Amino acid sequence: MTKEIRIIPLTDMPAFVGALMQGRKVLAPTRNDDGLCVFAWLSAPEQADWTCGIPRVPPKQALLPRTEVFFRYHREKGKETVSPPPPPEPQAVLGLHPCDVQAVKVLDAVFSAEPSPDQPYLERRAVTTLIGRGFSEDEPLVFCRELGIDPMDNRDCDAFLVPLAANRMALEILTDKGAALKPAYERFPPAGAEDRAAIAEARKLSQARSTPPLDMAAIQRNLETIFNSDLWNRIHEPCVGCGACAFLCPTCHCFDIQEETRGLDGARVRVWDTCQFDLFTRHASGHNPRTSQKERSRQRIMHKFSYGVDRFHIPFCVGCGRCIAACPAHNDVRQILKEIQDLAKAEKP
Amino acid sequence: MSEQHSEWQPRILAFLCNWCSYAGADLAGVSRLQYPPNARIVRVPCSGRVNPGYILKALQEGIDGVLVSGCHPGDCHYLTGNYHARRKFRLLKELLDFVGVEDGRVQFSWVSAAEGAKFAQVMAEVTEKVRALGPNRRLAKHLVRI
Amino acid sequence: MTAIKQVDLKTLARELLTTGKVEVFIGYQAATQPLTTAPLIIHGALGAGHAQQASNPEAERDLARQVEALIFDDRCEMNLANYLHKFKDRKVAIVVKGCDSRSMVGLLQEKQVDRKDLIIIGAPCRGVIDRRHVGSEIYAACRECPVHNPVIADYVIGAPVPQPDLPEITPEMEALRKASPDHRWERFHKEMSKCILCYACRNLCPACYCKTCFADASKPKWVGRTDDPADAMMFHLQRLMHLGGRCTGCGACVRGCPMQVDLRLYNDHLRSHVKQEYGFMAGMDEAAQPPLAMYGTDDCNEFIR
Amino acid sequence: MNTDKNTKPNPYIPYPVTIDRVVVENEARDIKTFRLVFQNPEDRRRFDFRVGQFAELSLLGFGESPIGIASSPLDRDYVEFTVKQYPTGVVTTELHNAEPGRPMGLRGPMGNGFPLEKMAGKNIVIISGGFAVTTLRATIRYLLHPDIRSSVKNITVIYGARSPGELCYKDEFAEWSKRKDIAVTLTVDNAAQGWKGRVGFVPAVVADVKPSPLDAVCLICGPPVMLKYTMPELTKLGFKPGDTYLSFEMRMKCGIGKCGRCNIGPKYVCIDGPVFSLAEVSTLPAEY
Repeated sequence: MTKEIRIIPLTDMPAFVGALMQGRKVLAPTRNDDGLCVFAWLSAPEQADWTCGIPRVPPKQALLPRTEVFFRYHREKGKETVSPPPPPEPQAVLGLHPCDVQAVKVLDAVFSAEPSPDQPYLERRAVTTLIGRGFSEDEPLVFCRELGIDPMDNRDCDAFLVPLAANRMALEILTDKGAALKPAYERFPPAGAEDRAAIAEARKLSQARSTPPLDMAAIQRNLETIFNSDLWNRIHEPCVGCGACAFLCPTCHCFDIQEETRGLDGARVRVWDTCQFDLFTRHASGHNPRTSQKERSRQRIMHKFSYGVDRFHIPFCVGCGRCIAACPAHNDVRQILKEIQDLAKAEKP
Repeated sequence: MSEQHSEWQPRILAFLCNWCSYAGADLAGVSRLQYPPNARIVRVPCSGRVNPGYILKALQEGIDGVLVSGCHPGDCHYLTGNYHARRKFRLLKELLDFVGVEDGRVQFSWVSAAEGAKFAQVMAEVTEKVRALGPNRRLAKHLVRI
Repeated sequence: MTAIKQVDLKTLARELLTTGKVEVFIGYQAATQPLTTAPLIIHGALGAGHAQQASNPEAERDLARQVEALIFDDRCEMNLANYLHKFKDRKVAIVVKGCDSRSMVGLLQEKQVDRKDLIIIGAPCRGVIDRRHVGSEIYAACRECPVHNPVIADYVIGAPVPQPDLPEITPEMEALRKASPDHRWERFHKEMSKCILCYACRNLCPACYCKTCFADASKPKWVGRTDDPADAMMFHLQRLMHLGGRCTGCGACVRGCPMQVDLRLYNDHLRSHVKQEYGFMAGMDEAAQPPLAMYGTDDCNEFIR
Repeated sequence: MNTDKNTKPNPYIPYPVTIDRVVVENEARDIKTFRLVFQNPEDRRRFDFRVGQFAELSLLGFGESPIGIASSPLDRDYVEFTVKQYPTGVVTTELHNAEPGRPMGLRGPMGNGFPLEKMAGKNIVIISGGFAVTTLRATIRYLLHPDIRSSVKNITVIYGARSPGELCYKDEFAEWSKRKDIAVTLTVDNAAQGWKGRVGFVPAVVADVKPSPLDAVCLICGPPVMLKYTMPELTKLGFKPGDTYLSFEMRMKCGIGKCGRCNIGPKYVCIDGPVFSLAEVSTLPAEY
């Protein structure tokens, strides 16, 4: 339900972003020294870059930081003290592509699931405002339409930016959290009938741009029958087993819990991990249930398109294309999905 | 930890070869030679045993300076350990210099079992050089920020 | 080079695979993105572990289709020597550029592959297009490549290309060497801050073949996985040390890095140090002794008290 | 999103506990049982578990390790864990160096435990090998409790180890062997001086003892090779896959279904297991 719409000229975006940064951290698309777009915490409003498409680094770090302190501790003989970190500060994620918003939904599903909701995640999530951004052009490598995600869709956002003609953005306020941004947007004029019509037209155009969707049900069905297929050899052989795809995936959330120590002080931290690493499943005894890259490559696809859907009824892929761009061996998940979808008859194990 | 240089004392890790420098340190002690007490000593079987990783790890954990000391060329208990060490450390030194780690954070010496006085002098020089550099900030890990 | 037979890539691949001279053929195919290629790993009709049978017409068509997809041109950036460890003890044919052929020599020198299991197909190369900088420049590692023609091969798939003269030290390197330690540190810190510890550089490096990498060890845990750049530094400095005198400068680590960390600077520096100090170039001579596995009694002693 | 979940405690912060007692279980001295007491007695009530569940043992500065609970829920004052030390195991090694009085942490209980509801009123067959016996020891202790014993019918236990010195909980098994309300068969792979029990691998002993599948639930924990050869024997005897339960071990971190590493196919061992019926296992890929 759209509460209100304001119009912000692109030249005034720094003013808007600067006001957003009052009292909260802001994660937004930025361009680094190499010209690479990455989601990064802003230290100045001008850093937010509106020419970025899908930044190489996803926004998941806002909710699942690369390093998250569960608690700190001090040890001495016979005594240990544990101190939890301070509560997370309010934060906003700015400029999320609708597929990145869908990715947040995936994370929400996993981390709020019973029997043990992930308290640190939920606390962070509760103080996070999501400001999405519509894209009227389809970004290269992005195949979210094939997964049913419309790049103009504002669903699940607290606020949403729609690009308008004459270098302007419309800011749609969609939730109470969005309305709480009032001090940042109230200086900008409300949208008139013409702009509202333009927004509606942009949405209509986007919806009309049809791409044949992937048959996710067929993919899930086929995956159940091809666990021992030769297909996995073709997928894993070029794969070098690095973590680029997983670390840059907006939904990949597997993590490790590690100790960071200095003398008798330390912290127990959550750090990113990936099913692509041999160490991920290796027991202390040396036994490893996922022995080779074949099992690990398979696990990644199965987790995204079968196990995840089984449990949470939502694919763990949003079609952002980051893994395609990042893969050093140029494995392409679109090709893999197509192949799985089109298996005329499921091969027998 | 205070960074006031007047209060601050450098912490130095010294890897000493069992067959020479470690005995040299012993001799310095027995001879009651004075030298700065800033080094913690790790006895190793040979300077060749010192993995460059040990040095990097020490710096990462916040040690301000590292000394590796072994036998003079030609005197290695295992014949060639110190020669191998010399090549390895030369490479490490090139690398650390090139990435911008201050000259003097990692130092090397040859001290024989008979050179108690040299050991005391090396310790004094190493300590002063590291003291002049100030605390190690470059490779040190800052226990995870929240 | 002149003595080695010049052949057509696809004809050779077809012959090797259908006659069972090799079980696996490692080459390149076009990938889905512009200017990119991906490895193409073809299993021969007689290869074990794969469903293809010699008498199976469908498998034959499949093989023919895959062979037809083989390419070699200035988009073929991956160093395929890195894939050999996946096919240990199998008969393998592999396409190598000049730089990649040096990796092959390195692997032979370190007894990681058996020459009799290998058919090396040399591909003379003028440099690979840098797909990150549209305008068709070649990669920096290629501009500075001293070996455009493979140093080891059983066949070649093109005429030798001329070898341009190179400056001993590139201007960028020279500037960085002359810069102050503070400036060098700033640069190093900036590069390391980009790293997300995905280990693509390690996994793409033909010289990184350890079964258990120090980075994966838990006792001691050498490398933490936090976002403190000190963790990335620990990983890269140790890896750089391991590659001292072994890195051939193929640039696979830089091309494959999803975060564009410029590891080349540091590998290049150590490589030129090794060349200057010991007159050694990695991956040129299978019989040569690697400099970091030996010593000289007259080695530089100036830095030792 | 449901925000009232925010009132739940942080599942990553362990309960503070203290090592109360350490018992060396085997001759190789690489298996020890640790008795832990809660520093805050009310935490023992919160740590409400059933047999077959596990917990994360937490050593600050070293890490965590998921270990099955070896004591009975009716042992109200403490919980026990039997831990094997692996040379590459950071946590297990530190734990084995620990002495009574050392503080540590405990996170859990986790997993779904053995199917007590299904076991009620049935004959219980328990088969185990090596140190995998831990959660079954908890089960036997629990079932033999005077308040519980009458809830099941006959209890048959077959337990084997490589040698007499490698059998865990020796005193307890010796005591149970003397009781009338439980039939215990101990076996070792290799004969040893002074050993008066059986000699033979567990599968062979199962075939020999012939526990009855009638109205029975079978719980089985052991090394993969024991499981592999015992399963056919159980099938021959007539045990149904739906009535046979086993417990998996996997590398784990969170223990609560988030960190993504302990799945066998679609099932997470931490929250869907570690106990699975053989019928369930047969639907899973052999990735364990």
